[in-house]
Amino acid sequence: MSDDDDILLDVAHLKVYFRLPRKNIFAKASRVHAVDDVSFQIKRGTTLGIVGESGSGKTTTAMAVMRLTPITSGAMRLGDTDLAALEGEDLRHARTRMQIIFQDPYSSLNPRVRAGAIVREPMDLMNIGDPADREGRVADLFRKVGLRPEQQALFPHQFSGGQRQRIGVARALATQPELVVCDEPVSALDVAIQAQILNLLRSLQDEFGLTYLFISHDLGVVQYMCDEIAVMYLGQIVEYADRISLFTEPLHPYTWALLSAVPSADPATRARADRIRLQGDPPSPIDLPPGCRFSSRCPFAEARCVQETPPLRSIRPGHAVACHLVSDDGVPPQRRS
Amino acid sequence: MTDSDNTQSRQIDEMPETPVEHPFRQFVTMYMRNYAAVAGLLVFVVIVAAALLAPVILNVDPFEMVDVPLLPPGESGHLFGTDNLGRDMLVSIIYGARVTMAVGGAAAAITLIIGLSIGAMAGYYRGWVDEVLMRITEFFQVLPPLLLAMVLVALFSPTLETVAIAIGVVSWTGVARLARAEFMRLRELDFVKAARSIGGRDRRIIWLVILPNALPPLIVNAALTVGIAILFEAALSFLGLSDPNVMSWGKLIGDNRDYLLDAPWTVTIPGVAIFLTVLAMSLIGDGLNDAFNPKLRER
Amino acid sequence: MAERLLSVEGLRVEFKTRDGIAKVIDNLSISLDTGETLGIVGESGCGKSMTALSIMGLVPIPPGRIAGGRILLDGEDLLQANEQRMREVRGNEISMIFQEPMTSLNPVYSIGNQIAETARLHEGLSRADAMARALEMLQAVGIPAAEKRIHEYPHQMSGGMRQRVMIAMALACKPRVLIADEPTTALDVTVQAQIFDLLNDLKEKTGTAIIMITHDMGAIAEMAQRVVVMYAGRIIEQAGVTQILTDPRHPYTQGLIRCVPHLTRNPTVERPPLLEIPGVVPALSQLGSGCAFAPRCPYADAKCRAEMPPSRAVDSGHDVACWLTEREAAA
Amino acid sequence: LSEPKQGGTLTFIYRIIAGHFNPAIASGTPTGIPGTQLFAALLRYDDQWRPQPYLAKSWSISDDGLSVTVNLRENAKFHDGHPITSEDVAFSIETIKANHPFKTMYAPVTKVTTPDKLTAIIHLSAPHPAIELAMSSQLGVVIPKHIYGEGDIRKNPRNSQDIVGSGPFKLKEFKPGEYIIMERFDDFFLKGRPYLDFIVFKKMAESTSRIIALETGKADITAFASDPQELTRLKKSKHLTLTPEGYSAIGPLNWLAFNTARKPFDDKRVRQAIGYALDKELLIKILYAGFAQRATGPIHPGSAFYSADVNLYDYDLDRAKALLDAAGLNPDADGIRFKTTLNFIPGGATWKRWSEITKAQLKKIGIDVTLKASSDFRSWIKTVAGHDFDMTLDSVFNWGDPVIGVHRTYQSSNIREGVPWHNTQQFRNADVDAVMMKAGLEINLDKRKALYADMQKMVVEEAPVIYINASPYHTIYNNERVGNPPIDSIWGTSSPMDNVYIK
Amino acid sequence: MQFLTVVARRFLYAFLLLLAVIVFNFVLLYLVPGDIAETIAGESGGASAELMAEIRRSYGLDQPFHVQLLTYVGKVLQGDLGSSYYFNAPVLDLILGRLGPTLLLVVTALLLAIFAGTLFGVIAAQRPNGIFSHFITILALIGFSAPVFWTAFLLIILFVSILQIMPLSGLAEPLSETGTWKWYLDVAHHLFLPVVSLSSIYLAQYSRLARASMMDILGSDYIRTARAKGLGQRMIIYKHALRNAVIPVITIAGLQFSHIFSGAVVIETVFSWPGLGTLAFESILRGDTPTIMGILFFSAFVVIVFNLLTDLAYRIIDPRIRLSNTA
Ligand SMILES: Nc1ncnc2c1ncn2[C@@H]1O[C@H](COP(=O)(O)OP(=O)(O)OP(=O)(O)O)[C@@H](O)[C@H]1O
Ligand SMILES: Nc1ncnc2c1ncn2[C@@H]1O[C@H](COP(=O)(O)OP(=O)(O)OP(=O)(O)O)[C@@H](O)[C@H]1O
Ligand SMILES: [Mg+2]
Ligand SMILES: [Mg+2]
Repeated sequence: MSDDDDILLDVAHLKVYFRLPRKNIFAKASRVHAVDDVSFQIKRGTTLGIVGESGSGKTTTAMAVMRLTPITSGAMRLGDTDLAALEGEDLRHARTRMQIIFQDPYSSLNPRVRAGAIVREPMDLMNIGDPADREGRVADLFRKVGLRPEQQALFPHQFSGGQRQRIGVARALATQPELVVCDEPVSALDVAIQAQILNLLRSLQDEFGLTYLFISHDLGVVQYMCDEIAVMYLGQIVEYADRISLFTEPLHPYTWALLSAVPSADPATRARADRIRLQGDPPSPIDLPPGCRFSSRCPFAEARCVQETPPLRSIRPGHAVACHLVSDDGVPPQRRS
Repeated sequence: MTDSDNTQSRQIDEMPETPVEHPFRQFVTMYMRNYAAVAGLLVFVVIVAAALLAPVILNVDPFEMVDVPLLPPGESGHLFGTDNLGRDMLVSIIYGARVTMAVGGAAAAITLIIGLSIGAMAGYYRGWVDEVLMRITEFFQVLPPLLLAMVLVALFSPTLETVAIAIGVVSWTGVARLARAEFMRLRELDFVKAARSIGGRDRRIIWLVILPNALPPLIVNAALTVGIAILFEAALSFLGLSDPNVMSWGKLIGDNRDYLLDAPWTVTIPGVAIFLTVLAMSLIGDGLNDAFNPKLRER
Repeated sequence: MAERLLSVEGLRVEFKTRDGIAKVIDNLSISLDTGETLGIVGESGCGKSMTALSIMGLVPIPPGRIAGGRILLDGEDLLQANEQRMREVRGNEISMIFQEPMTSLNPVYSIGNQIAETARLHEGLSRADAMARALEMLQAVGIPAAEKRIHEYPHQMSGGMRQRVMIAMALACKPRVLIADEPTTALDVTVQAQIFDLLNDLKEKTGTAIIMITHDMGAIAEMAQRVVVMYAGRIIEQAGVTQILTDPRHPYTQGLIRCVPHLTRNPTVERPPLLEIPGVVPALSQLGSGCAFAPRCPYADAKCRAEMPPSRAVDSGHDVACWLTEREAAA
Repeated sequence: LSEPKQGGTLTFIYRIIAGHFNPAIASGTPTGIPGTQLFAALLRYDDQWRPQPYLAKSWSISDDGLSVTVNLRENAKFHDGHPITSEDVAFSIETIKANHPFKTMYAPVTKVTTPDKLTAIIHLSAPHPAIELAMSSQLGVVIPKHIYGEGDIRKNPRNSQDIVGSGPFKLKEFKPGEYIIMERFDDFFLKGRPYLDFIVFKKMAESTSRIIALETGKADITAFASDPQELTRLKKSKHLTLTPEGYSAIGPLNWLAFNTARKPFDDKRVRQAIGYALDKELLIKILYAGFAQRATGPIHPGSAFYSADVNLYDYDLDRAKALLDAAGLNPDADGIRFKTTLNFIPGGATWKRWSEITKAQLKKIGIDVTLKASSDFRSWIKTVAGHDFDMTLDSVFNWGDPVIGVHRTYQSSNIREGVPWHNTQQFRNADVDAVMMKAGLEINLDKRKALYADMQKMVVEEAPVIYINASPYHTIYNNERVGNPPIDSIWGTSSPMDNVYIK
Repeated sequence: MQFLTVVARRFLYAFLLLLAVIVFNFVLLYLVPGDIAETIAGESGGASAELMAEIRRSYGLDQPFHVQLLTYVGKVLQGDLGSSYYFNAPVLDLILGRLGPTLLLVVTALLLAIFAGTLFGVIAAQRPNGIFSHFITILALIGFSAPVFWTAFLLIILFVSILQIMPLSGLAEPLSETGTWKWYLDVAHHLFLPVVSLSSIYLAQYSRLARASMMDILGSDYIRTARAKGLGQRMIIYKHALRNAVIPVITIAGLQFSHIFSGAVVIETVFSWPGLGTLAFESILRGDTPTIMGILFFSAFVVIVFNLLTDLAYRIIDPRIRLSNTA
């Protein structure tokens, strides 16, 4: 996180709150703190992963970055464009530079539009390239993502799930974006198909120098795909590190718990004594506990954790954590006890 | 990453080489599989043809008194008999088809336009727009529609236009709710978000992205709406609130209701005509529904 | 080894579809001993759930049809049992929990009511006794403040809680076999871990045998002693869990293990591409006479496409259905 | 013929039920039929236009025609036991004069004096030939001053509930819009009357319902039946008698009226042409199955003043076309001479049918008629009384004497915008005005008849209105049950039914 | 507590809705051509201009629009719906006098439709391809397609004219003593044809709806759970499925209540049923403005009350709504 020129996406203090319908007209409107003060940066050509449990705000972060959901506050820069401030036509034009791949290959393609048109549409709408060349480009993209160009005439329902996800990838690449947001791009796919898409995404990144914001709840996938990883819990980043440090030296108890919860085919991992089990489910993002949001489930929680919100501190270059109990020299609580 | 890996990932070609069926062709095939719906469509086509070709088939003024009143069907060459004023019922039925279909169609169109616009806005924009529009919808929902239509027709005097407008004004709430629900559902789907992320404007998203996907239930509903509008027109005519200058089926029943016991055909024949038309519309609606949702039919 | 509790022999299930007869399950044989956990893995649509439903006697007939085989529970053929007997078996001797905890509970009855119902049905308990049993079960599956939550409705609970309720319900009559059909797919990993621990605990305490259906090799490793790998309605490999994980013989099994990016504690900077299994599972109604995996198999030859490989023991308790192993054996 | 018997219930069905039953403040048969049972008038009429004593034991008109002396019966009581006095008579006449829509009826009355409890003297500003008729049936009821004397009588709740009347029956129960049950008044001033214990007056709006009720014996009698299918069908039942008698006082005429102030109907020839173009015989045949009587002029054929010596406008299309040609209305390429509109009075299918036939018939002489339906009464009134119409179909009652029911529709002094049946044709003819003025003051019956004969001829020639028929009102009763049906009076069922009995 | 605030909110909405209905009615009927004076004049066969002016004054019709509106709203809120021109009686009394028969008709028809419809649908759903199921489908199509008055006519021809086993019109034979069991029987006898005609449409629709929702539910996960527990078919249908299947029927019934009310206008006219429907129809023909306004207001009121009841029924049947704070 040093070389500033290299940073494509810079998100600072992003907050997205959703207003809920009031219980009655006299009641205070309650809000969902879906994303609450989140900051991160992605270097050009690298992949930042966001992991976390369901409801931790991963998708909302992605949508905020894509400007597909209203943001409550915060700053976002894409290259040298102030993304958060764009409106109307400017925003429309900026969209060429960032695209998204969705989780559900079934609902993310308009069932009434042919595959070719789905991929071509962004070019038409954003006026990219010479209209005469677009035909060729679409065919090209089809080949790039592993589809046959003659399949352009088909409708989405005539493709399998994996193929549909390939169309989604092609659509995202149509505008030649710099940033591609992938929101759980493989979690709806069969295990055997997941590998196809993951490999495809990686090879495309190499080929086009893409930058990914990669969202997943599957730690295995994140470990495979990402260069840097942010762990989210209840709308906040609790740990932020490069790939190697995060998995070899997780600092936050939640990261630790997450890692130990993943069932492993490796008997050695399974047998490790330092696995910890969490109790219960994450609390509701509406009525947030005071202090550290993880304190209610944290096996190490102390009085201070319930009172004070821990800031995200940098323990060493490229590794930050939001936990009172991690010592400044980077000893996590689970190691000490 | 090695080259061989890349080729492996790209050679994938899992498409079965089945002939590609165009969705519309598939739609037609599905529809044709429902015999009742095909029958409904036939009836509908016959009625519309009769309505359009009325002056060609029978160049007679339906108001012309051609014979003795209340001749039973078949007598003196009147296939459907004559009505209480000695007018040929067959002619009345054929010309009545024009008016009935026109009023039914126009009223249904008004219903759909109002309902769709309100439902689409409420479902797409949500928030206070939704709140306001839904309160208006609720308002129209608590007023008994026929009663309101009667008052409206009475207010603006019974003509074809007022009848059609009144029916439209009282029956759009269902369409609005349906459209709203569809828009709410669809706007959350990822392809709508995708449309925005590739630079689609609101208008484009509402009308070109969401609407085509919201159409199937609305089209099914439209078929039923025409049927309901025809029933409405019949009820208003029956209550005497119809345009006296034109012949409609409802008017035939209303005019002849006093002859129910002595000349039952004067009431039964237009009744059957209405019944068949509305039946045809519901069968068509069923057929469309099946054709739009092929999965439902498998059960 | 304990005595044989449940065995399925040569089960065939067919479905009538518009494209013809689909052999959803073809000549499937498995067995389960008391206190054992058997894992069934495979891609979507390979017949895992259908196997479970066949054991429960819940295959929808029509369009489904049990075309042959036997399902023996303590020697009693459940396929020959009448509906009355099957009702006694279900929920009492064999229980099942499902993938979707969100929709598998009836939204209009309180959870206590739904758990108690099973106990009243099979054990004829009074309403009060049944509720007491329900409470006991809720406590057993670790639901906090069970006295209070027993009166709540499904929509008031989180997914993990609902799955616990499902487990409580399934275990209310102390069944001998519990079939868990992807019980954690819809849940978060941390919750999944809790559920796995819970199931293992309960198995220890009650001796209930478990059939665990999943598509996640990690989950299998965590839970099962023995694994059955299915592909397109057939068993292609069957072995103890360590054998499968360390020495998978069938190319499909190999693929299944290696195409998933497994989490490791010692990641390297190098990230070799994942192994891919190309293509998709074929439509069951269009299976040819050969090995169903042949079209996707990198080693397939003419024989594979023409002839179905028989199941063969390659090791003690390790059966594989693949011409490749035949060839190796011959070689 | 059997002897009248005491007791029994008469079930009278009718298409509508009025909102109240006080004939002093409203005309109309729904009020009148029950109203004349509840309230007694001073006089009653036989079927030959001869006035008879009723609440008045006797009466006399002074020679100059300027005063009428009425002597009441001694024993007459209201339903609450109060004796009926000349005070009540004076109060009633004043109330009617102030509130009743028929202004001409008591217009000449200057005051009513009451020399004693049983004598009332009505003073007139001019001779008034219709005064006796105005004292009969529903026109001249006597209402109790002690009940209606206070406040605005139109808003008095006792017009419909807890009625204290003077007639042979008292109100037992009124369910608005459903039925009225009237019970014998034991202290009625005619001894031994009425015969009936109860009259149930039940609303039946549907023609079919009425047919079935009468056929199955569930109802005994109905009045003002004019639907042809009802008449045709019920005529076939042996136990039912259909009679057109009893409607001469009402004098209902059906006509097509023009707005003579509007082009092209300001031209007499156009109006006459339409007169010739309407096939009146066919209309009567089709609309009334031949039950209706042809109307030829402004006076009902049942009236003593009726004269048939008028232009009958026999159906003649050539003549009609010739008249239109003469008026300069030539057909265009489609054969259309002019477009116009036709309103018709709402209520009852007959009017709509009639308008449709008219439309079809006028098409034959090149007049393109657009029908304008009014959904309710008042939009029709608004249009017609507002003089915003071309032609209209409606029905007008003569109400016994021409002075009451006929003059109002032709007098040029009576053109009042906004008020229905007040010469809404805007017909202005000095000669007609003059002859009506004279006839209204003439007491000699023969001279009056001659004057009205002239008047009829003149009006028909001018054709502000095309007369089609007298409404074919029929009373239908069950002849096996009903004795002395109420047809022995020019007022028919709007006369007291104290004579009616159940066999 | 939460329940109470929800109820309070519903009441507030209901009140505002009613207020809107009042204003709407007034504006609408203010626009009707002609006024009371003409109506009275028309009814009584003519009136002088002075008399008409006098009538206008006495009914406050000479006041400017907003004064009339405010007066009207104020009066309605005090329970005074004005007074009928025609009946010369308070509209409220007229309506209350007619409300009983209408509610009897509408509620009986509705309950019949809901209960019989659900039952039919549930039976049909168990054999989706059985004869009864097809019969329900056909019945639903017929019920939906036949104009309600026409159905009524056919029933009249059959039961009244040919078989002569049903009375034709009215609520009961007049003059019979009310309140006795004989009278109740008589009312039931009179009620039969109107109820059957009116409910035919809805009965058909609800059986179809119940059939569809039952079929949906029988394929749902929680029914599979119930089977896996070892429950018998009857328990599954009548305990686990029925309660869920009724929910959409009630939803639709709630939404359609105003339609049933409308249908009653036609049916009441055909059978001379002494309810609000006939009163409304006749009042429109008479141009009796206060009565029409009163009826519109009152029917909206009844519909709103009914919707509140539906809501309540919902909350009893469906805990998801009962225990949620929105909706
Ligand atoms: N439009 C919205 N209105 C209200 N709340 C919302 C909305 N969208 C998301 N939320 C809430 O915000 C929180 C974060 O949701 P989000 O979808 O970002 O989570 P996620 O991490 O993507 O979870 P998942 O793994 O389930 O996709 C959740 O509690 C969710 O219920
Ligand atoms: N009603 C049915 N009609 C026809 N085919 C069916 C029916 N139900 C299931 N099948 C087929 O049976 C096969 C096996 O289904 P099953 O549900 O057992 O798969 P599964 O292995 O559990 O898959 P998943 O991982 O998706 O749950 C599938 O190919 C499916 O298409
Ligand atoms: Mg998400
Ligand atoms: Mg499954």
